[in-house]
Amino acid sequence: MADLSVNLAGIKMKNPVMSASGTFGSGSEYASLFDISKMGALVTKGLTLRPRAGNKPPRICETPAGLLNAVGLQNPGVEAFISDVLPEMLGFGVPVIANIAGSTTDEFVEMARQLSGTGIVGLEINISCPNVKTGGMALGTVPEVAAQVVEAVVKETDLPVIVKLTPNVTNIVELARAVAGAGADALSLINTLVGMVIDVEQRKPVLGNVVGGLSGPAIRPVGVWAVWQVAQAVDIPIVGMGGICTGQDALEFILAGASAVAVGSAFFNNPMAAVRIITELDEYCTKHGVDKLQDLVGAAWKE
Amino acid sequence: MADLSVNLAGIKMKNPVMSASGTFGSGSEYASLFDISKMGALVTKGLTLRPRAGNKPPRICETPAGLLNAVGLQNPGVEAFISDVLPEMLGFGVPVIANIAGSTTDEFVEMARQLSGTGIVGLEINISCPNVKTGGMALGTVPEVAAQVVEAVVKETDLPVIVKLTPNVTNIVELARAVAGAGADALSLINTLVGMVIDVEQRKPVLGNVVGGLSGPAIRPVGVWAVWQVAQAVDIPIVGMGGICTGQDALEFILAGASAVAVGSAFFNNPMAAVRIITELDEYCTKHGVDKLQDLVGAAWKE
Amino acid sequence: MNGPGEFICRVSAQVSLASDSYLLKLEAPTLAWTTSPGQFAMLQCGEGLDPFLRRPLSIHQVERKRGVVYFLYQVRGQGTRWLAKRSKGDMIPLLGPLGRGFTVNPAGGKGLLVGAGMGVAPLLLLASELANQQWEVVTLMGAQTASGILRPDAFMDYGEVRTATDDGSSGMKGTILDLLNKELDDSSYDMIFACGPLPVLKGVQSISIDQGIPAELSLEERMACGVGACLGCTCGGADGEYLRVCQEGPVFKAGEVDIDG
Amino acid sequence: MNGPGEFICRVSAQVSLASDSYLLKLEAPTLAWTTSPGQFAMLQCGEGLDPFLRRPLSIHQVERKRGVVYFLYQVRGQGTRWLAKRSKGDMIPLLGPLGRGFTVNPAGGKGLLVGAGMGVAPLLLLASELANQQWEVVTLMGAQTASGILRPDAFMDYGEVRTATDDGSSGMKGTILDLLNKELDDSSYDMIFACGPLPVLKGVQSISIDQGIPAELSLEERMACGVGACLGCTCGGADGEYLRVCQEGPVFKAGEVDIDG
Ligand SMILES: Cc1cc2nc3c(=O)[nH]c(=O)nc-3n(C[C@H](O)[C@H](O)[C@H](O)COP(=O)(O)OP(=O)(O)OC[C@H]3O[C@@H](n4cnc5c(N)ncnc54)[C@H](O)[C@@H]3O)c2cc1C
Ligand SMILES: Cc1cc2nc3c(=O)[nH]c(=O)nc-3n(C[C@H](O)[C@H](O)[C@H](O)COP(=O)(O)OP(=O)(O)OC[C@H]3O[C@@H](n4cnc5c(N)ncnc54)[C@H](O)[C@@H]3O)c2cc1C
Ligand SMILES: Cc1cc2nc3c(=O)[nH]c(=O)nc-3n(C[C@H](O)[C@H](O)[C@H](O)COP(=O)(O)O)c2cc1C
Ligand SMILES: Cc1cc2nc3c(=O)[nH]c(=O)nc-3n(C[C@H](O)[C@H](O)[C@H](O)COP(=O)(O)O)c2cc1C
Ligand code: FES
Ligand code: FES
Repeated sequence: MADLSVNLAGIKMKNPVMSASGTFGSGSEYASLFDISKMGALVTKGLTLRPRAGNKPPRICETPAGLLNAVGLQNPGVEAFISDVLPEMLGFGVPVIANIAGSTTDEFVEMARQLSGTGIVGLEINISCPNVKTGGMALGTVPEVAAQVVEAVVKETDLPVIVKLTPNVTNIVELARAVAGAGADALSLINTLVGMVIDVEQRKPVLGNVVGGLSGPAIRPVGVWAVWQVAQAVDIPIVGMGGICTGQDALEFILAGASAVAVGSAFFNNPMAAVRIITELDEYCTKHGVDKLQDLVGAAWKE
Repeated sequence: MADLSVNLAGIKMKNPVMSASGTFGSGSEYASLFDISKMGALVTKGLTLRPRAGNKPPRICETPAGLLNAVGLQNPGVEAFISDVLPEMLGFGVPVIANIAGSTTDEFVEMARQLSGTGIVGLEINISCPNVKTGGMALGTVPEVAAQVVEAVVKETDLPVIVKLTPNVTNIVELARAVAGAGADALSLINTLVGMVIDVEQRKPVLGNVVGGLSGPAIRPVGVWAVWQVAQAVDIPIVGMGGICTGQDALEFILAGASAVAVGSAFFNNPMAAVRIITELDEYCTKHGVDKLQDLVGAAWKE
Repeated sequence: MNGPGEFICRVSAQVSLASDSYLLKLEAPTLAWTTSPGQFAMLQCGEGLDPFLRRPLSIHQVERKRGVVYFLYQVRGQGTRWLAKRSKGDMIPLLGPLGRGFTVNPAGGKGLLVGAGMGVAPLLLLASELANQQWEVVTLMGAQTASGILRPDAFMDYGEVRTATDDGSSGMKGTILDLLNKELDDSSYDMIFACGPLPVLKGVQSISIDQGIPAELSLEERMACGVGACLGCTCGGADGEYLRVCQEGPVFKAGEVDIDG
Repeated sequence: MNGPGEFICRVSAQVSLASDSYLLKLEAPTLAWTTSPGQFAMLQCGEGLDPFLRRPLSIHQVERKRGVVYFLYQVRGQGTRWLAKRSKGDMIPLLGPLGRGFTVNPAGGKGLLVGAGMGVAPLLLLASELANQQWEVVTLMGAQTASGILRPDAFMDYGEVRTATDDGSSGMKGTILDLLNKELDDSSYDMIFACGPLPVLKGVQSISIDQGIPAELSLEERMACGVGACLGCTCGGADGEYLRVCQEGPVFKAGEVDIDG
């Protein structure tokens, strides 16, 4: 058994495989399928300050090798989350990271405040959700705006702050540099691409929300490219994601420069995806004589 | 047989199905498979002022429901193209549009000059190629720069000028408005997304060029979304593309606001794709009592 | 209930019925033992990554001792087209049992099953369970034409079967809602169990409310995870909050949901 | 040559050989009549859009009168894994014949075939055509171990077969280049025809140049269109320009290409 562990900006994980926000519920939905404590870390669904009903259905639409979703951040609000959902998540004995999606800087700061001391070990700042009208991606496309949000949150909290970026920008490196400069402890790359599907019989968009976020293997090359570029430009660790289904997919992100990876859409194709990935990472290390998986981070450009 | 014809900024086509630049050679490569004169129009491989050798191999990498390419604009140069390749393209009796990729405004202007009076019926200005170091996407991400290139070309030529945009930007609508304002007669949406794949055994990028352009069905939702947004913001016609494989796929783009569509990567999955699409567009019209396909342009948002 | 499991199931047989519909028999002993009527499974319907999502199909029938589960489905698109090509010996990954099924009150009663088109799929296992619990069962089946009335003979094992078709080629000429209204004029029932297209469910919902007969409705929505984790499959709840069809449903009490809302 | 055609071919048989390799027999009468040795076809290896690209496979053998074409291939990844699961009656879309094959001089001569591993695939049809044109044929086959020597018996129909394996389990212990050098020490040939991994082709190339024996080499590269339209499959040409493996190749004269250059 190779050493798969990683210390992600102070968050200690036994392996680099996390759940991607919004795809894994509280973990208990999958608890009858595999031992959730095998995961490196859990990331919550995107939380907002007040409860959100979410977008009107249909919210899901399959696409070639992927899917669009327009859930629209349905969640009970951070307070109800802390009292009703967090305890069962903490029960798995795995680090839990809260994904927070404010519509203003103040909301981000307030959520950061409420979440500290709850057992949460890190915050993932979601300034990249394509499915909401205020906040979301709007805060994550202009470097100065993004930096300002991050700076305010970092000032408020002692928790490691991971900033999740959108790939729907001309220059993701510039954004990454801006938020790293503002004090981010780590980055998550990538959130979904914006896309839509039209029902040609109805002659209207399939999704109730018209547009949605494209995820799954279809976008994997975009994710690997984002990590490859950003890892060479900033000094903070990266959580790579976008269509990771196998150990090989995870390795692409790690070799591109990600210290950890998140599994999202893959659960829908194969609910055992995370277990498969962890096993295959270990097999790869054993086969290639790699003692410590972290030695491979960025290896595709470092040598 | 429904009326599939379209007049695209003065280019008269018997149906809206064009070849996408760089995927269909001169057309003669497919001439033993189907009657090329059935196509609405042919678009050339990206042309440069001087001959270009292209990028080092491997240039192709399959991805889930798509592929990356990094051909790097290999072409004989516009002069040799006009003397050696164009005659056989014109021989099919179908409108031929030249895709030109200058690395400076002057190069674009010079190519526009050389191509006028050759039988070419339109120019597709490629300011969106992700696979070259100068010109290409660099000219197509900043609205003012793009507008300046377009303005110069429009001034030089009497041919309809179609501007091909990249989806790798924060705001494609802004770009579209800028080039429309600069006198573009039509737009092509979308060129490829930037992406990469890493070979985990070699621990290095698969493509000789490191990055490539992602095309095929994987990116279709991104293309439909680009057309949907831009069609509602500008008054010039749009050629839609990105993963179109079937009549239904083409209809998604048309309903989103495209007057014509281009078929690219689909030829690799099914060399008869264009024929299939034309047949299925006709069948759809007949089945739904649509007399003129152009009546459906933008129908998903117009009603 | 211990939660769903992931199983790679061997096809033991598949037969094509009328109207592009198929009856698929899988070796799935654990699923056969743990499922209850109205629950469903997510079946992987392809070999590569396209199609990417699994397809939800209702558990149609089980033979617990033989460890087999049946699915009854119609070919609609890419996934079901692939599924229809499988034959004996092929392996199909599947996640289940999923969701909240029908309520089978052990006290017995008189139950009316309403299955419109492919809506009969989850009702056969229900009929058998109801019969087990000493319920009296009547099944109403509706379709456009006789060939769309699926497996009426199988339902006859558990009680009377009446049919309605648009063209009158089987049973009453008319819709299944016409048949339902007529049936309720003639007899009284303790409970209605319905599955089918939204207009039919909406009709059953208002009949249930108007006549004060409790009803349970099985809904459909596009799904990604199938286990309640992604919030992708919601429908409108009666109190304005969204409900997950895969978790709070697919079977809802008539008063719980805002159909087409 | 009239250019390639698109055919949907019925599998008439498939058999698994040693070393994860398969022999696939397709009904493809037009292809059987129009192809020449060294050409290939692009086979669609999946049902959905993943895998998206077709797979290039050499025409291994044809039976013109029966209208069948054989492919000999090894399972490497997703596409060939899918292909290996096909059986009699399945349909496979295919584009071919493609590319420029081997030169078979009708004047006859003495030809040496060099097939390393799966590199023997295009050589069987070549051996048969050479024999037809009164060539004397000797085939050298190389592999790591005896089980990797594919169909030596079939090659014996057209002339002598000699083998080399890394472990000596079949024929000479050593590489196919060792065997080639030995063979050229012993006899003289008019032409070498080679297919296999790049290091082998590079070796054959320098032997060809050193000893002044003309050679033709069959190359591989990742392909998208297969017909010369996409410029995706290039290799370095001797004069610095890129050549399309699918169009100027896959068979090149030894002097035309810059291998691994
Ligand atoms: C809980 C539940 C139980 C079901 N039970 C049955 C059954 O027993 N028999 C049967 O024939 N059908 C059943 N359906 C409908 C069945 O899931 C769809 O017909 C099937 O998913 C279509 O897949 P496709 O690939 O053939 O079609 P496509 O149109 O290609 O599918 C594209 C996408 O849309 C989804 N989709 C399409 N139609 C539906 C639908 N009606 N409901 C949900 N998702 C849909 C698919 O799952 C897929 O993600 C059930 C649906 C649900 C939600
Ligand atoms: C002209 C030509 C003739 C060939 N003839 C034969 C033959 O007769 N028998 C045989 O076993 N193999 C042959 N090959 C190699 C064969 O094409 C690959 O083994 C096959 O494409 C692998 O596909 P996969 O899906 O199993 O592997 P994957 O690794 O999953 O394929 C991923 C992608 O890479 C491409 N690829 C992978 N390996 C190769 C390769 N070696 N050459 C070209 N593309 C590759 C695939 O086509 C696909 O696009 C030939 C290749 C060429 C170019
Ligand atoms: C159904 C669904 C819901 C999602 N919800 C969120 C969310 O609440 N917050 C967030 O930051 N990302 C969310 N995402 C994005 C994922 O976390 C991830 O960044 C993206 O899907 C790419 O990874 P994947 O291809 O592995 O799914 C969601 C994705 C999906 C598919
Ligand atoms: C192999 C290949 C070569 C291409 N070359 C060019 C080019 O020279 N000029 C250009 O504007 N676009 C080029 N493109 C982009 C296509 O024209 C098209 O915009 C893109 O592939 C999306 O469409 P598709 O998914 O249908 O292929 C190329 C695409 C491919 C796959
Ligand atoms: S399908 Fe994911 S919550 Fe229902
Ligand atoms: S594969 Fe397209 S040019 Fe060779």
